[in-house]
Amino acid sequence: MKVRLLLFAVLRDITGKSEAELSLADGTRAADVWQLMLRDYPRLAGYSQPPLIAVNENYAAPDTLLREGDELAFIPPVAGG
Amino acid sequence: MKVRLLLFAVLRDITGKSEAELSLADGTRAADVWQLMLRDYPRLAGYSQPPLIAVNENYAAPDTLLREGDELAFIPPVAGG
Amino acid sequence: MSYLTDAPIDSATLMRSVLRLSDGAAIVFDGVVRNHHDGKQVESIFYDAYRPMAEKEIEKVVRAVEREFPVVAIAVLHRLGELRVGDVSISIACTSPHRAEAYEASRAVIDRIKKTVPIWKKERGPNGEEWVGWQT
Amino acid sequence: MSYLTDAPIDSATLMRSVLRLSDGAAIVFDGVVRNHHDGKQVESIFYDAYRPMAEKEIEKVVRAVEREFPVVAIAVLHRLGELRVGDVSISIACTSPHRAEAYEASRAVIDRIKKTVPIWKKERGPNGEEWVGWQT
Repeated sequence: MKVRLLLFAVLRDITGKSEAELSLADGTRAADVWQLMLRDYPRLAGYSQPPLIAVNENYAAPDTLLREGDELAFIPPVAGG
Repeated sequence: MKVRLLLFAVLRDITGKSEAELSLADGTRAADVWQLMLRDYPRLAGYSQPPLIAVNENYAAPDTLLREGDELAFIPPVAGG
Repeated sequence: MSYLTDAPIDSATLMRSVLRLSDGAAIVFDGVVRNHHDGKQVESIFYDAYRPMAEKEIEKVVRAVEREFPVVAIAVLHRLGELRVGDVSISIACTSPHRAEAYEASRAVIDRIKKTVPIWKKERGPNGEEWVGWQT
Repeated sequence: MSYLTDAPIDSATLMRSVLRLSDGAAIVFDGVVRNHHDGKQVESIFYDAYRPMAEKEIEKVVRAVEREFPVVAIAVLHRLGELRVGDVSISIACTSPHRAEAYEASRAVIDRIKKTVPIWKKERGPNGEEWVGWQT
């Protein structure tokens, strides 16, 4: 299945991309994608905590099952205001 | 001695004056002037509490002795803001 | 600087007058003439003051709150005269590096001004007018 | 209406957009870019956001606080992009017949926005730049 990954802020700086289309096996969960990120960008392992996860513009649990066409985003600690 | 009396808000409306020069006996205290006001304007007796008192632009105790040239004002409950 | 004015209040300018480069938070409290009070309809309010004493009493409040919250800068402007519904009667700007102290200071300033500053208001509505706060 | 903007924020206009004839108090909180953070000098801040989600999350905060303080009307505008020291990054206007609820609502809105809304900032200073809040 195809999933659209959005990258913001520090994640965009580290990956050099603002989005990516991922081809994932059925049954992939949101947190599994973070493991792929850690493999591709070892620098990310240095951060003290994994980012929160959003699926289709809503916060979602790490074990959320992804579906075809989902929009996935990792949310590092926010700093608005 | 001469004392200048300032009248604001409801007191100005009731007395029809914004200020008055009073000729007072030595030894007159601020609260004594309020008694003179009650005598001259009986309507004032209807209010639930006597006003606060200011002498020379500062809050003062009712028993403050007045002196020549003082500026006296009665301060009904304030309603600024 | 005077704390009293007869002209409309520009709250944004008041805030900018105290904002420092080190400030990250600005709280502006605007008191506004509303169309009701104690169940009665209000059309306008006339604000009267013992001006020199009111200036001094506002100054005392500002200085006292600045002593309690030394990181906060405070500006106050109270309008006098005839105001209509929607007009700003008082504006209080508190700026601070962080927001907590600015909120605290803002509430302290307005709470104390309402208690001690010799300013009075006469409310005007469809059924006449009345000085607020002193009951017969 | 959008809660996000790329243009300078006019807090007074924001406040007027929610002020009703029955309101006697208006609290405007402005978050301002300050020249320091965690002991470091700051010259500018770049704000990034997951825009559609940030809109939804701000909306959730506003609706939740309005439910808790039904007499309060709330407007929020967050600026994105490159801001300099002194620029307003967020403005929150809360209006109410009386001031207590407006102060409470104002603090609740900013506290919650800072926790949940997907907006990030990169601080720039004389010694480089850094995304705030995620430590290596």
